[in-house]
Amino acid sequence: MIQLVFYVFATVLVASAAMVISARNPVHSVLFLILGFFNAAGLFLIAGAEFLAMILVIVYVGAVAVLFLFVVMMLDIDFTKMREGLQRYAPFGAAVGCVLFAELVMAGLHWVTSPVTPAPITGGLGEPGGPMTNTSALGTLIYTHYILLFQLCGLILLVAMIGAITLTLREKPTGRRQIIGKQHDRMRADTLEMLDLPLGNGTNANGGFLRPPGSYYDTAVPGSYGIPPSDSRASENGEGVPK
Amino acid sequence: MNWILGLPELVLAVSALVILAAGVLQKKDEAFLPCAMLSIAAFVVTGFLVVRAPDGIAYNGMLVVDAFSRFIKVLALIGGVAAIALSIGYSDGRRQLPFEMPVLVLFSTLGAMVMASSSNLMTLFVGLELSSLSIYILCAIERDRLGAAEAGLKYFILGSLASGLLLYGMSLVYGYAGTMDYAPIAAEINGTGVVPLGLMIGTVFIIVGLAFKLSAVPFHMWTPDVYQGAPTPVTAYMAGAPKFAAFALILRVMSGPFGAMSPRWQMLIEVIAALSMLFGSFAAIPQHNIKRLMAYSSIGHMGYAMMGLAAASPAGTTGTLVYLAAYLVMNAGTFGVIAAMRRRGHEVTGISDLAGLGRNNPGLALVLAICMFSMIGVPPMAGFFGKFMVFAAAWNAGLYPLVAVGAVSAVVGAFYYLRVVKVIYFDPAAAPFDKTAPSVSFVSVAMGLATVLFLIGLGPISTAAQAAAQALIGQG
Amino acid sequence: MNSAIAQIGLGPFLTVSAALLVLGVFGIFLNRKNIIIIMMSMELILLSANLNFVAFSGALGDLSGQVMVLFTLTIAAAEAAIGLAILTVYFRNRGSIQVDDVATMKG
Amino acid sequence: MQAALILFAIAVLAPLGGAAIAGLTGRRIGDGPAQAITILFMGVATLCSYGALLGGMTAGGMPGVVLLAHWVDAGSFHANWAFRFDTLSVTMTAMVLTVSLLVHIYSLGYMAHDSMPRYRFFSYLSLFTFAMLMLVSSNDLIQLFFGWEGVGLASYLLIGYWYNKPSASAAAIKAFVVNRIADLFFLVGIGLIFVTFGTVQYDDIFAMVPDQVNTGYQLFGSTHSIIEIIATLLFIGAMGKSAQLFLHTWLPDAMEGPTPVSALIHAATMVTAGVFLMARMSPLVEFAPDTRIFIVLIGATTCFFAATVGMVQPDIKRTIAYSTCSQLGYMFMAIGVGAYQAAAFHLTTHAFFKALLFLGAGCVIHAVHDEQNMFRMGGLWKKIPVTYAMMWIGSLALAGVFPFAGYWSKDAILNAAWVSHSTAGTYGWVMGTVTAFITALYSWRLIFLVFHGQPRDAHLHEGAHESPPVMLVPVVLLSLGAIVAGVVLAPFYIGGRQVAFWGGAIFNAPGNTVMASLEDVPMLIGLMPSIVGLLGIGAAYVLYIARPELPATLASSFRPAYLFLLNKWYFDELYDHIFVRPYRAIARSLWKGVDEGVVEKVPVELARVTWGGAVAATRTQTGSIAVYALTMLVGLVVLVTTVVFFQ
Repeated sequence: MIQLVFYVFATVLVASAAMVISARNPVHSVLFLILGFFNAAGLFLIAGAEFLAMILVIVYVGAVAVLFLFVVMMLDIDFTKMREGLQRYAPFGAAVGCVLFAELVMAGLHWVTSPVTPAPITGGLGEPGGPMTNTSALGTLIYTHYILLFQLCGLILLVAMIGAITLTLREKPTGRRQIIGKQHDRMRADTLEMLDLPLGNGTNANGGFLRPPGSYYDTAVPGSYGIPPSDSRASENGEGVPK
Repeated sequence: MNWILGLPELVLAVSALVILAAGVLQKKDEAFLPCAMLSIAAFVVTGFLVVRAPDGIAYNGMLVVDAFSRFIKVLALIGGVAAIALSIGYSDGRRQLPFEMPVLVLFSTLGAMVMASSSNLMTLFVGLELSSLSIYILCAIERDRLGAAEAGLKYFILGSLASGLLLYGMSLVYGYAGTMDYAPIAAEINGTGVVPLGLMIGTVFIIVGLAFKLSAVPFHMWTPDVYQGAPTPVTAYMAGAPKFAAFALILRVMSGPFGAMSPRWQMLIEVIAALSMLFGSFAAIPQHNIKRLMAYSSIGHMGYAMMGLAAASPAGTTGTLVYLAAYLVMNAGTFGVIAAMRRRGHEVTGISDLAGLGRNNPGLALVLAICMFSMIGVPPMAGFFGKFMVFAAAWNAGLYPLVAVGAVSAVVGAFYYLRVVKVIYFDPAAAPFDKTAPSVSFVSVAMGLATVLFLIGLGPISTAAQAAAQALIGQG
Repeated sequence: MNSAIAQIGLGPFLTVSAALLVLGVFGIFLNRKNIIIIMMSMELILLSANLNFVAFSGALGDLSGQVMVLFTLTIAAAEAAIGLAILTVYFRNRGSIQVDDVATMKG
Repeated sequence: MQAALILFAIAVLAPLGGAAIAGLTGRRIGDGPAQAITILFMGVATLCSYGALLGGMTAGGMPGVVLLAHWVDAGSFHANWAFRFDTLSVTMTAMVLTVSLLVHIYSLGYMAHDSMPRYRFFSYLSLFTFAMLMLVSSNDLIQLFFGWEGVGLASYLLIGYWYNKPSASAAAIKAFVVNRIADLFFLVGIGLIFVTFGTVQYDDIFAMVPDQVNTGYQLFGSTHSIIEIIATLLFIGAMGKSAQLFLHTWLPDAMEGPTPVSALIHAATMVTAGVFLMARMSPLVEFAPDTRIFIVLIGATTCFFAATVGMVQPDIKRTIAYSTCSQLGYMFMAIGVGAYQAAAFHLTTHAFFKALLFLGAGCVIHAVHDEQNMFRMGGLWKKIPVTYAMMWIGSLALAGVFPFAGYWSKDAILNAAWVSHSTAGTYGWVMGTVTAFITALYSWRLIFLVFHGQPRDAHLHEGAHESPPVMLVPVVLLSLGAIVAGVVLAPFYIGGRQVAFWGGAIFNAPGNTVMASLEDVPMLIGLMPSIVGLLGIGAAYVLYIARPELPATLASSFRPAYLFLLNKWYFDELYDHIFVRPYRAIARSLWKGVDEGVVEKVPVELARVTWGGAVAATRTQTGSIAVYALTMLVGLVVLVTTVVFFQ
């Protein structure tokens, strides 16, 4: 019975994985990925990892896969124009991959428990002391035995957050955000300059008017009026241009 | 729980958090400099703590502190400091690196330190990921530049593939050895005598994952593109700390848990080292971009350093460590000069742009020439001692073909290093560079001096490296 | 040893994970469509490793494998976030996410 | 005596001073002052040498040694910087300096219109003189070799003085190379002497020679006397310097140099260095009877060979050059029969009359504007009577007509050959006598062709003019020497006062009675040189004055013989085939095959392969993520497979 369940899950998992990489539409790929994760969660359950099965569904299906979906939608790419087909060397690559698969299977079929396996880390799971669930055993372990790694994983998430913000968050310089303090700090001298102009020597030389120093046109963030013609291309010189 | 052993990491992590908070509270375009300065200070404090930290194993065998980890950590910290110092000069009026950059360097270095101290495959992986993820971001941190974005994307994809393979290998090792702690794995391999096939394959996967980080052939393909595209301080960083950490891991893993099967993997390392040396030497010849050149150069250097690993002897490990120390100083010196290559506020990276440097800026030219000669391995520069020690170790281990390959590639490699020297001194002069930022000058001059005067420090360095090697071999 | 694994045997688990691994690798270097597929392939590779961990954990009666999976899931999520962020940055600069276009630097 | 030694040292060193000043500052001070300085130094040196000669003769306490400095003290090897003061060296010094001074003065006129910087020429001349003096005044073989090579160098420089003339450069190189071949043997000989005797000092060697006579030396599987081997090696060295048969080819070509050079170096002094060496080493040569036979054979054959070739040469200088070669053969003949004194005597007289002939020829050439082909001259005697007279005197001396200088010395040599009563000696006498005839023949052929008959080239004839006094005076002075040197010096060199004169500078073994019995020859034999000389003159008169068409008839009727002589017995062609061409072939194959094919090609190919490898390596970096990932996968699979199947 349990074998049947296993093989169903396994078959669907592998099939959906194949669909992920072969589907024409990326949205379909994401959906197949979600299907695959569900089945993987099933396999986790069979292997006795209840908590992880739930996490897989919640974290992966709920967050990661949706994130993928979100990005696919956000980038708004015309997928019909995407190049189809496989790389030129696909047969060779496939052959190499098959060799790898064969070797892995060969190794996998010869698994034996090592005679000198060290004492397993169980976190109290299944110990006669008391009814310990998988979840609470994991919890016990990560907060005691693996506290260092747990903290480091926290840092990794922080780094991911920093990265996502730094890379993608754009403060639009033309955005009309009101900064109260700046308004209050404004002095007359900041905006107004009294000039003594001799008669007949007006501001014509300056296009008809004078801009006070430090005015908006000087302090604005470069590029906020579009890309200056000479600036940003130059920075790509010698490295961005394909040969 | 002996948490004091993790004090340097703890201090670094907390500093990173504090600096991050400080940076957020600053005005956006004024945040970088204080954050960078604070980061350097954090590095210095951490370095002090690293040196003072006692030996021992902490966190239930997750973290080990010994002479070896100390050596690698000091190298990684120096690399981090150099990278941040270069980034101070890198920012100019218009295109400013965000203040997150030093923070990410801090996190990445933290990951590298954790890797160096790992005594468990899980620690290894988490440290590696902390380090790598930070670098992925750092590569693309100049987000308005296509080159940087492409570099980040390439490094991310290939790096993730490598970590995936590494993780898969770890799972195999876990399954066949029943544990992920180094010491029990070693004990088990020693005890059974028969190594299961799955364990061997898992080891190979782990080697591949680490070789990717080392940019060893054939897992090197990302290196030139990423080095070229990433911002120069980030490239300088990538050529330093992560490489040391990856080397620390490969040394620790190969001499610790898998030390007993060294005859099985020795040949793999030999082949990888030979290919790396050859490829690094040959492919660098037609390059026009100095950062790309340095990428190939680093591929070659990793090959040389792996010679010591292939020797699988204490002398070889010592040689590799000394080589890494030498590589650190000469590499940082070179990148100092590259960071100074700016004309009218823009970075230039063509080798031909260096023309006339000997006349326009004799100091920088001298530093670059010194570093190039050191990379060739001309005595008494730093590179010579590293090369000498690994060659000697490989020779004593009987790896004559490897030594021959190394000699050939050293000769070929000399060509392109000397070409740089020729360009800076003998080619018709190009326009001079902008005024060099003090921090950049400081880094390049200090590293140039360190390269020249390596001989003076050779005693303590090799002593430390020997102690480190001893710690490593003793552990297995 | 976990009873279910005892009935099925470890071999099928490892075979499934090997298949996932190879499919993931195929996804990375065989497709010419877009980079998001590559990122999803990466998730497949990580999933295959996780499956291995879980299976071995069950077979060995050792929880450290499951702890590892827990961390791996965290890291994979972080990785996905960073990867998608970088992809977004790239898309803004290049206007394309086709695999073949990510080759302005070469040689 | 002390004064004589000091004067001797000054005489030897002064030319070096002149050469150095003229050579180093000549460009700044100009040609005139440089010439004046060299002549001044030469004059001082000449006077000093006469002073030294006089002092030495009167004191009678020869020999002496002037020790200047210790040079090399390495282990058992000692070489000092010292001058040997004995009759041989002093007379040689005086002779060399006399001729050299006259040539210097002559060159003032001869080189006056040369376009090349003249200070260089005079500096070389003085340098040569110094080297020659080092050679003759040496007290050990090392210093002798130093001078030996020095004269070779100066000779090279002077032959190639007109270095923009390809033939002159080639001749200079030829002279140098041929001499180097001989010098190699000489050097080996010196080495063997050091090995055998443990010293290179003359006195020490000579003292030990009698002890080593019976020492054997294994060579090519047979045992020879070590003395024989050493003597042969030294003689081969001498052959090169003195242009003896087989190593003579450079001397005629050396005539490409300016005529004063030919007079000084290639007639009077340097070429006699070989004779001097043999005379100097007489205590050793005396104990090598087989070598002496060899010397006689070579000397006599050279003597005859050169004379026959000289008979048909059209070039005035080459004719005299072959004459020199021939006369050197006489000298070696004398050495071979043990009459070293006679050799030295002929050396001295020959210096006078041969320098006279060369300088006279120089005057002729000067008169006809650098034309050297005798067949374009003719009837010049009215135009240049003084030169004409001088050439007569020189030729008479050369032909050995009584009482000119050549008579006494040549007579002595032929007598010595006769009285040696050996097969080789007889051969030498026959050859020498025949040669005496030929000598007279070609000498008067020269005179008749140049000075008599109808002018063959009207233009040349019109422009001919007598040389300036600065050239004629040295010639006249030399002519005096050519007239009286024989009769004046004969008593000292070979006559009754020879024992006192030589003072042991030349050694004759106890059994060697040649010098003593020199006069014990039949009347006819003693008169033979003069008789055949007069016959030769007569024959020349018949051939070139009375029946001028006869030479051409003879040449055409004996064409092979004529060509044989005209082509100098085909020695140059022979060498070209035996040595030069194979050598060139080997060199060419080394150049094309080894150098270009291997030494050059290997680095070039390596560089090409390297570049190709570099380009191929960079081509793998396609920039494509997929390719990169594939590469990683392939690497992984290869590694895994390796582990799986080859563990």
